[in-house]
Amino acid sequence: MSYAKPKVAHPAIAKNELGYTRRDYEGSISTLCAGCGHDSISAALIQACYELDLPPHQVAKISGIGCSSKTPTYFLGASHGFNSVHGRMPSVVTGANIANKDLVYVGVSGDGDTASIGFGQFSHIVRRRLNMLYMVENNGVYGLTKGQFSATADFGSASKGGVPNPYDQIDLIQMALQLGATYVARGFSGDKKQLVPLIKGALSHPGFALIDCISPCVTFNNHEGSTRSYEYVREHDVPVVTADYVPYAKTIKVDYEPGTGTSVKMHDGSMLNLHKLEEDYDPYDRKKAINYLLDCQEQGKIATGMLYVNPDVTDFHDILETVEEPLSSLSYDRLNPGADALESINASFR
Amino acid sequence: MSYAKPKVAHPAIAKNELGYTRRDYEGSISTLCAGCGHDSISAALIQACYELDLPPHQVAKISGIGCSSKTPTYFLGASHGFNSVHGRMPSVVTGANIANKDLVYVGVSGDGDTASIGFGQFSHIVRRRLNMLYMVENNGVYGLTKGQFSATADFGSASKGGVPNPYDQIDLIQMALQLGATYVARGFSGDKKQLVPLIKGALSHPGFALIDCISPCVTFNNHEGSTRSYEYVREHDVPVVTADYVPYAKTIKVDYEPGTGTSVKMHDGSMLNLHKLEEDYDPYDRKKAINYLLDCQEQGKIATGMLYVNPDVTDFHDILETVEEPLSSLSYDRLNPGADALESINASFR
Amino acid sequence: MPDLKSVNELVLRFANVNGSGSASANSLVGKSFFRMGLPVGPKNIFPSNIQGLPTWYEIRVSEKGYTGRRGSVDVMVAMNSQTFQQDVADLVPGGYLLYDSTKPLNPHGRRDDINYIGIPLTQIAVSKYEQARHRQLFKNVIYAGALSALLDIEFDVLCDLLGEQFRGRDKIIESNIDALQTGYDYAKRYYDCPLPVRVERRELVGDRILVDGNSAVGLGAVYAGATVAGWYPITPSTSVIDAYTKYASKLRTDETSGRKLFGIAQAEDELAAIGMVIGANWNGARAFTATSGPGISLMSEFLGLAYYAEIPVVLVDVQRCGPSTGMPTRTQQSDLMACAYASHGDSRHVLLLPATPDECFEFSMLSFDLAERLQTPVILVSDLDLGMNDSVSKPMTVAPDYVWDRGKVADYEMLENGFEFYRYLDIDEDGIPYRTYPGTHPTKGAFFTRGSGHNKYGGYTEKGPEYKENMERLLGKFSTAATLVPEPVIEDKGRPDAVLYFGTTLEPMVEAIDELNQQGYSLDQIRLRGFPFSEEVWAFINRHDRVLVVEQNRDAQMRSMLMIEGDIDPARLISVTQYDGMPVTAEFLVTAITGHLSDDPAVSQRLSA
Amino acid sequence: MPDLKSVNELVLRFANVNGSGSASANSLVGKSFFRMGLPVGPKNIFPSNIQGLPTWYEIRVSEKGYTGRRGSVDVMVAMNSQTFQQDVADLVPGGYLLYDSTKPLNPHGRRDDINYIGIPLTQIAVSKYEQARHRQLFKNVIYAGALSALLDIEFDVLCDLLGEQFRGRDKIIESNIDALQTGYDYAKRYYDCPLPVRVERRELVGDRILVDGNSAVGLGAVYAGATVAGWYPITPSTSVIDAYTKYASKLRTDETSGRKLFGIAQAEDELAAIGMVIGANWNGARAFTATSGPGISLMSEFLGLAYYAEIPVVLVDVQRCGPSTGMPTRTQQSDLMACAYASHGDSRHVLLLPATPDECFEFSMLSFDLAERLQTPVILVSDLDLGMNDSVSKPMTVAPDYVWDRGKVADYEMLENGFEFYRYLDIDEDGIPYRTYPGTHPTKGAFFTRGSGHNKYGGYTEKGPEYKENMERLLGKFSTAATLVPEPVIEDKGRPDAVLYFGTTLEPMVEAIDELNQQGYSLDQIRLRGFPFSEEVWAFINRHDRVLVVEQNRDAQMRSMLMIEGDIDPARLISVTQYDGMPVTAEFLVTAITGHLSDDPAVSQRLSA
Ligand SMILES: Cc1ncc(C[n+]2csc(CCOP(=O)(O)OP(=O)(O)O)c2C)c(N)n1
Ligand SMILES: Cc1ncc(C[n+]2csc(CCOP(=O)(O)OP(=O)(O)O)c2C)c(N)n1
Ligand code: SF4
Ligand code: SF4
Ligand SMILES: [Mg+2]
Ligand SMILES: [Mg+2]
Repeated sequence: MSYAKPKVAHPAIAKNELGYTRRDYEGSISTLCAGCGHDSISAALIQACYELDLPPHQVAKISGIGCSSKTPTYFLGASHGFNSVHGRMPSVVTGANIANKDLVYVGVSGDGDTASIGFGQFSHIVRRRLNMLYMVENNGVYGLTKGQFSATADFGSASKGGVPNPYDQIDLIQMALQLGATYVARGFSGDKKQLVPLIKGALSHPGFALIDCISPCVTFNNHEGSTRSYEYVREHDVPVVTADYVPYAKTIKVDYEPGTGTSVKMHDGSMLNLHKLEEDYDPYDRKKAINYLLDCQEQGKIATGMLYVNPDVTDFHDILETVEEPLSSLSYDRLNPGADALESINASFR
Repeated sequence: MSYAKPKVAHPAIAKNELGYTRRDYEGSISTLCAGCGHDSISAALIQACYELDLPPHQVAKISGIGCSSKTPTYFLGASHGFNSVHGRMPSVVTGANIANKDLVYVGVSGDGDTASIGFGQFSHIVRRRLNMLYMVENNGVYGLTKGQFSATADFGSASKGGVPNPYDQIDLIQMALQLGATYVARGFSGDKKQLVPLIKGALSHPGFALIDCISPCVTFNNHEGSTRSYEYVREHDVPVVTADYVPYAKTIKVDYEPGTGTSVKMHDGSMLNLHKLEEDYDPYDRKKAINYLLDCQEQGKIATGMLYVNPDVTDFHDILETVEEPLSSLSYDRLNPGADALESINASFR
Repeated sequence: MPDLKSVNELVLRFANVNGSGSASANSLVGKSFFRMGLPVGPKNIFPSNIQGLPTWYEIRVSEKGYTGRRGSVDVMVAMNSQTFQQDVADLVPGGYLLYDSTKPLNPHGRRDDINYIGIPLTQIAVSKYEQARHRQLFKNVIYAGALSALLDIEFDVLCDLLGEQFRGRDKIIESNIDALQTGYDYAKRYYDCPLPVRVERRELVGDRILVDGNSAVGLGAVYAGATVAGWYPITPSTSVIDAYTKYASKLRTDETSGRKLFGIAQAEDELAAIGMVIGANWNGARAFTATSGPGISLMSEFLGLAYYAEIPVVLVDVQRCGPSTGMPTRTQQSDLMACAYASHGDSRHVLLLPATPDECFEFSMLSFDLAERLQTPVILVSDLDLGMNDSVSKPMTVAPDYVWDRGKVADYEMLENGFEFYRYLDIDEDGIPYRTYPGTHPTKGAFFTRGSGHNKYGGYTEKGPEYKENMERLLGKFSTAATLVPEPVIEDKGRPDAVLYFGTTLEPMVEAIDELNQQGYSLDQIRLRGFPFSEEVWAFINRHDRVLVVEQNRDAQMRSMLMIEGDIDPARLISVTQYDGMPVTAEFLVTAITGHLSDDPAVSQRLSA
Repeated sequence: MPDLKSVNELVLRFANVNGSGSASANSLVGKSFFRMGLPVGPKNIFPSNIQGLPTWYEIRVSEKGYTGRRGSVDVMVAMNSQTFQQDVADLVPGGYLLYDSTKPLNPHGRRDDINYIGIPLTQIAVSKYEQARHRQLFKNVIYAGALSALLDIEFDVLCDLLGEQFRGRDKIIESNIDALQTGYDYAKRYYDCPLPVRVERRELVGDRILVDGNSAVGLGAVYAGATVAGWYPITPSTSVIDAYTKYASKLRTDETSGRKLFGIAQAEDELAAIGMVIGANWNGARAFTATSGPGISLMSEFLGLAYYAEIPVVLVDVQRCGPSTGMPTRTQQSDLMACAYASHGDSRHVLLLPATPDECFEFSMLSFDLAERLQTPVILVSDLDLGMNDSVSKPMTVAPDYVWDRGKVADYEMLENGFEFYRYLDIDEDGIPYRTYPGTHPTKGAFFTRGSGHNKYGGYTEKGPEYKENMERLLGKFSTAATLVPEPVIEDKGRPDAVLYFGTTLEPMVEAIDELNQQGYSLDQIRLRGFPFSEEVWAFINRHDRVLVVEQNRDAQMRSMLMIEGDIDPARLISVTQYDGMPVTAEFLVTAITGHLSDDPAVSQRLSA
C-alpha cells in the first residue's frame, strides 16, 4: 500500500536542464520506518538524478527483496521498476542491460540480499563489468524479517558494547576490489553531502559502480548486549510489552570534512567511526585502496568516500561485442536471417 | 561404473602407525581421463592420510558435481562419501560437521563447482570457520560438461597465446584471505612433493583450510587461439573428425625448489608460470600474503605453497558453543527435556 | 438501531497502525477471555512491512467453541485513521465502535445502525504522560481497560496477566494497571457498562492452552531430539526456529559446561539451509529446517537428492499466500503440490498436515521418526494462520513410553556380527533399506551416497534395469509411508455426501458443520493428516457418493493429489476453494457447501423430504 | 545357424570406449545410409564421463520408415572388451559380430547362433600408421570401410561425405579414404560380401534432413529473433545454446561493424540464467535459456515470479533421467509436472511438446510468440533422445509471411494517443493485459513490476478481493493459452480405444501401431503437442472408451495432468510407462498395449470376432 503523493503544481519551482523539477524524480510515499536510513538514500538518488539531468524514464530500477529493495517505489516514479526475488537482482539487471544498453541501471539491494543469499550473483555481476550503479543499502541486519544479523553485521563492531558478532563480516568493498570493479565507494546514508556526489559519479561511470552505503536500521539495531538495543529497551524501559512497537526515530545526519573522522551515534547507542577520505587520497590505485581498507579495518575505522575508480573501463557490451543499437530495438527484419540461409542450413543436414 | 580394484594381499607391504597399508587408503579405479590432474590430487590425498595415520573410516568425503567431485570414489574406499549436488558441497559438509565434530572432513570441489554456482556457499563456509579441508581441483574449465570456461579460467592467461578470456578470474585464495580463512595454500597437482605436505598441514589444521590446487584438464584445455588446443588439433592435425577423441596424455609432473619458479607446459601447449614460495616466506601475515598475491598477479606468476596460516583458530563449534561430544552421539535421554519441563511449558500458555 | 445482544459470542477487532505497540495490549485482551474460561480465536492480520501500515487483530470469543473466523465484527476498536471508513463498514448492524474522540468524528459516512463509543484516548494520554513513547504505548492499555468495563472482562484477570508478564518489576506492573484503570473508569463513567455484547466467566477450556503453531513445532523438534537446525529467515516460518532456539537454549544447555546440546546455523539462503540439514542427517543427527513458499522452490533440487539418495530430512513449510513473493503476511494452503512433488524427475514426498497446535507438536516429533524410519524428506505443512496465530489447543504431550525411532541403522555390532550391508537392498520388503552412519566401523559399512544412478548394492549404475529396480523399490517405500503417516480423522455415519478438509480449515469447519446440520444438510467428514493417503482415506472416499474437497488455494491442489494418487473419479470430488489470503470462515463454508449440495437433485429431495 | 536376411531393415550397433574417437566414424556410417535414400534412426548411448567408459552407437535402418529403437541388434561392431560379452549377447540369432581379431577371441561364451567376422583392426592399424593417435583413430575408419563391403554401403557415398566434411583439405580426405579402402578390401577378401543383411539405395527420404533436435531449437531461436540467451552448461541441453551461438554468430553478425546482433551470457548458475532471461524479456528483448532437470528445480522460484508478474520467458528443458542427478546421459520424460506446476503457490505454465526436429524448430519459434502473446513462461519440453540424437525430419521452414508476434505492448504512439494503460487490466477479456517496455515514454506507461500482491492497476495490494480478482484473470489467461498452443495430431476413425502420447514416443509408436494393426488391434491416436490441453484434446478423450496414456516416466505424470486439468475419469486413462532411461521401443509398446487391451473383455471379443 504505497499512497500516491498529491501532485501539486508549483509554478515557480526550479527545473533542471531538461525542464524537470525535483518532484519529477520522486516516487510514492515511503512505507519504511520513520528515520530509516534507506529513505535518505532514496532522497540522495533523487537529488543526484535531478542534478545529472537524467530523463527519469530512461532509468530502470531493479531490486531484490527487503526493506531496501522496496525503495525503488519511493524514487523516480516515472521510471520502470522491478522488485524481483530475494538476492537475484544482479541477474535480472544483467539480462535487462544486455537487452537495452541505452538505459541507466540502478540496482538496489540490501546487505542480506547482496551478502547472504545474493553473494554469488553479486560477485559475478562485478566480474561481468556491467554498466550500472549497484547500491547496497547496508544496515547489517535483515530489516524486513525483523532483525537477524546479516553477513555484513558488525561494520561498527569495534565500538559496540556486548558480545561481538562471532562471524567475520563480509566487506563488499574489498570483495568488489578483488573482483575487478572499476568504481568502488562507501557512503553513509546520513551524509548527503558526500553521498550525492558519489551517486552522481557512479551514474556517470561507464562501467560497474558499487556504492556500499551504510544505512542505519532504526528498528532492528538490536545487537545483543548493546545497552540501547531494542531488546534492551524492551526488557528494561518501556512499560508494556512492545512486540511491535517501533519508537519514533530521527534520521541520522552527519556533516564533516574530508580527511577527518566522526563518531556517529546510532539509534541503538552504538558508535560508528566514520572516516572520510583525505582530499588528496589517490583513488586510482587499486592496491593502495586494498591496503588502505586493511589498515582501517585494523584501526576500527570505516573509510567512506570514493575508494577506487578506474576510468578506463570495459563494459559488458564490449565483452559481448554487441552492436551499437540496443538489442531490444532491432526489428525482425534485421534479426531474420531469411529463407535462403535456412535452406542452406537444411542442405547441410542432408 | 567404477570397477573395484582387485585386492591382492602383499604380506611385506609397509604399514603406518595404525597398521594400515597405503592400499587401505585407496578407492575404486578412477574413470577420469588418462593424465587428468585430479587423479594426482587423489593420490596425494591418499598419501597424506596414510602418512598422517588417519583411520580411513574417520574421514568423511563430500563433494559437489563435476569430474573433480567424482574423485572421492577414487580415494579412501573405507570412508563414507557423498557426491551431492552441483555447487552445494559446503552446506552439506557444514551440516555434517555440526552433527559430528569428531570426523575429519575432506570437501572436494571443482572450480565450476566452487567459483561459479557454488561461490555463495564457498564464501559463507569460509566465514563460518568450519574445521575441514576444502580442496578445489582447479582446472579453469568445466570438465564434465565439456570444456566451457569457468570463473577461474585464465590462471595461466599471461602466457597463453590467443584471445584472452574477457572475464577477470576469481582468485579463490584472495577471496578466502578476505573472508578470514586461517589456512590458505595453493598447490599444483603435478607437484606431489609440495602438495602432500600442504594436505597434511590442512588436515592437521584445526580450522578451515583451503587448498586451491591447479589441476590440468588434459581434454578440454581448449582455450580459443591456443595453438595446441583441442579445437586447433581438431581443425588442423587429426585426420578425422574427433568429436569424442581424447588423446592419451601423460600426467604433468614438476619438481623444483622453494623460492624458484618453473614454467610448466600444459597439455594445450600453454605455459604456466609457477612460483614456489621462498623458504623464509612468512605465512603468518595476512596483509603481506594479500600483497604478495597482488604482486604475483601483476607479474603473471602463480604463487604456490602455504600462503597464509593462522594457527590461532576459532572452529565453528566454538561459535556454536556445542558440547564436547558429537551431537550425533547424544542419546535420547540426554536430549529429552522430560515431561515436567513440558508441563511447565504448557502452563506458560494458560 | 438493531439490537445486538450476546454473552460469550462475539467478534472483537482492533484496527491499528503497525509499529505502534498495540499488539501487546490487544493480546492481553485476547488472553483475558481465555483466562475467563472461554474458547477464543485471535487472528493477527498484519502487513508486510515494519511500521506505519494498517494492521488488525481480531478476537473471536465463543462459548460454543467456534474459534475460527466468523466474517463480521461486533465490536471494533478503530485506532487507525487510514482505514477508519472500512473499519466502520465492517461492523454488523447494532455493533459497537470504540474510537479516539480526541478529535471530532468526520460526520460524513456516519452509520446510524451502529453504536459509537468515543473515548478521548490521546487527550487522556497526553494529560497523563510526558514522554511521547509512553503516550503512544499507554493509549493502547487505556482502551484495553475501557474494554474491560464495556465487555465485562474481569479486571483482576487483566491485572494478573500483567503481573505474570512483568513478574518482579512492580513499577511497570503498577503503571500498566493504572492505565487500565483509567480506561476502565472512563468507560464506566460515560457509558452503560457492560454492553449487551459481553462476556461472562465459564469453565470451558479445562487444561487447554493458548499457543501458536510455530512454537509448538519448534518445541516438538526439541522433544524429538533434533540437534541441528539450518535455516534462513522468512515470514511466516521464522518463529519456528525462534521457538526451537528459545526452548533448546533453555532445556538443552549442559548444566556443568554451559555448552549446548544443539547447533543452529543461520544459512546464507534456503539452498544452504536444506543442504545443512541433509549433511547433518546423513551424519546421524536429527536435523531440520523451516521455510515458506519461496524457500520451498529454492529447496527443490536438494529435496530431489534427499528423495533419491534416501536421506532423512525434516522440513517445515509454513505456507503463505503465493505465487512468488505473493502476500507474505497472508495465509494459504497453496504449496501442497510444490511440496508433494518437489523436484524434477519422478520424486514425491511425505507430508504431514497438522490442524492444531497440539498436532503441530505431535507431528513435529513424528516427522523426525518418519524421516528416519523412511529415510526420506518429511514435510510438515503448516500455514501462517496456524503457525502465527494463537489457538486454543489440547496441551502438548509426549507418551510416557516414547522412544525415538531412528529407523534402520546398521551399527558397529551388527556389522561386526556379520550383517551383510548393502545400502539400497530391500531385505524386509517394505522398500526401506539399511543405512550406516559415517565413522561406524573401520572396514565394514562404508558406502557412497550419490544423487546419480545407483543399484541396490549402492554402486553407481547407468544400467536401465538396475536403475528401474531401485526406482520401483522407492515406490514400494512410498506405499509403506502411507501406512505410517497419521490416519485421517473421520466421522462417518453412512451419509451419502461428505466433506474432506485438512489443516486450518478445521476450526471454521466445526462451526459450519453445525450450521449445515441446522439447515438440514448432514455430511460425513474426513480430515486428512498425512500424505501419501492411506487405505482409510480411499475407503472413506469410496463409501461416499460425493466428497466436497475444501482447501485454501486456487487450483484445488489437494483434489488433484487425490485424483492422481487414488485414481478417484473426479465427478465424485467437488472442489470448494477459498484463497484470498484470509483464513476461511464458517460463513463462506456454509454458503459454498450448500451451493454445491443444493445443485444436486438427490440432496434437494432429501432436504425437502 | 538361424537364417537372417534382410534388405534395408536392420539394426547396426557399435560398441566402443568413449574418448576413442569412434563417434565420427560411426556417424559417417549412419549418414551414409541416409544418403542412400534410407530412413535411419541413430542413437548415441554414452556414459556420464569423458574418457574410458563404454559407449554405444546404434543405427536403425528401415525402408518402412521405422526409425525408433527396435530393441535388438543384427550387426554388432564390438570394439570394447569391457562390454564384449554383453554385446555378443545382444545380437539376434543369426546376427553378425564384427570384432578385432588381432587377439584371438576367448572361446568361453561363444555363441553358435551368430556369425563372427574377425578383422585384425589393431594389427592393420599398427602396420599402416606410426603415431599412436593415428592408429587409434584410423581403426575406426577401417571398420567403417569393412562395413561398406559387408552391408553394401555405397563406397562413393562414404567418400563424398568425407569430401564434404574436409573440403579443401585433400590430404586428410585422401588418408581417410585410404583407411576406408583398407577395411573395404579386407572384408571383400575374407568374407562373402555383402552379407544377407544389407542395404540398397532407395528414394525414400526426399527433401528430409538428418538433424538433432537441439540444433533445431537453437536455430529456431535465431529465426524467432531471440537476441539474448543466459545459460548454464548441463547435459543434455548444452548443445541448444551451442547451436544458437553457432548460427547466431554466422547469421547475425553485423557485416560492416563485425559486431553481434545478440548477446549470450554464460551465467554462474541456473538461477542467474533464468534471472537474466526475465530481465531481458522485461526490457523488451526476446530472451531464452536452456537447461535440464536440476536446472528446472533451481529455476522454479524465478518461474513463479515470471508467472505472477507476467513476464515472457522461453525455457527449453531437455529432459534427462531423474530424479536428482540421476542418469544424466539417459533419456526420460519425467519433468512434466515439475515444469507444468513449477514453483510454490498456485502457478502453472505453458508447455510445448515437440516430437521431431522440425517441430523443435517450429515450436522454438512459436515459444517466443506465445511467451510474448501470453506474457508468461513457455517451456519447450524436449528430451535427450530428441535433443541429442539425429532424426530424419522434414526440413525446417518458416512461413513466407511470418512476422513475429510481440503480443500486447503499448508503445509510445499508443500512450501518446491516450491509451489508458494499467498493467494488469484485462481489457480484451482474454486474460492478457498490456505491458510497456522500460523507457518508452517520458511520463506515461511506467509501471512497477513485482512478485508481491498487486491489483489490476498494477498497484501493490494486500487486499484479498483485489488479489483474487487478479489470480482469477490469470486462470482466464491460461484458458486463452489452451487455444494458442499447437493442436494435437489426431487420427480418429471412431474406434473405441485410443493411444495418447507425445514427444519421442512418436517414432516407435508409428511402428507399434502398424504391428498392432497386424495383430488385429486397431486404435485411434492422439499426439499431444501443448499444455494446457485444448478442447480438441478433451473432445478426443471423451469420444473414446479408453485411452492408453504412454509416457517415459515412472509416475504417469501426463496422465496425472490430464486428470487434474480435465477432470477425466481415471478409469478411462490406462497408463503405459517405460522409464529405464533408454528410448522406448516399438516392441515394448506392442507388448504393453496388447497386455492392457487383451485384459479387456470387450477387446478380446472384438479380436476374436
Ligand atoms: C527466497 C527468500 N528467502 C527469504 C525471504 C525473506 N526475506 C525477505 S527480506 C529478507 C532479508 C532482507 O534483508 P536485507 O537485504 O538486508 O534488507 P533490509 O530489509 O535490511 O533493508 C528476507 C530474508 C524471501 N523473501 N525470499
Ligand atoms: C544444477 C546443475 N547444473 C549444471 C550441472 C552440469 N554440470 C555437471 S559438472 C559441471 C561443471 C563442473 O565443472 P568443475 O566444477 O570445474 O569440475 P571439473 O569437471 O572441471 O572437475 C556442470 C555445469 C549439474 N550437474 N547440476
Ligand atoms: S525495519 Fe529497519 S530497514 Fe526496515 S524500514 Fe524499518 S528502519 Fe528501515
Ligand atoms: S575432462 Fe578434464 S577434468 Fe574431466 S576427467 Fe578428463 S581431464 Fe580430468
Ligand atoms: Mg539489511
Ligand atoms: Mg573445473
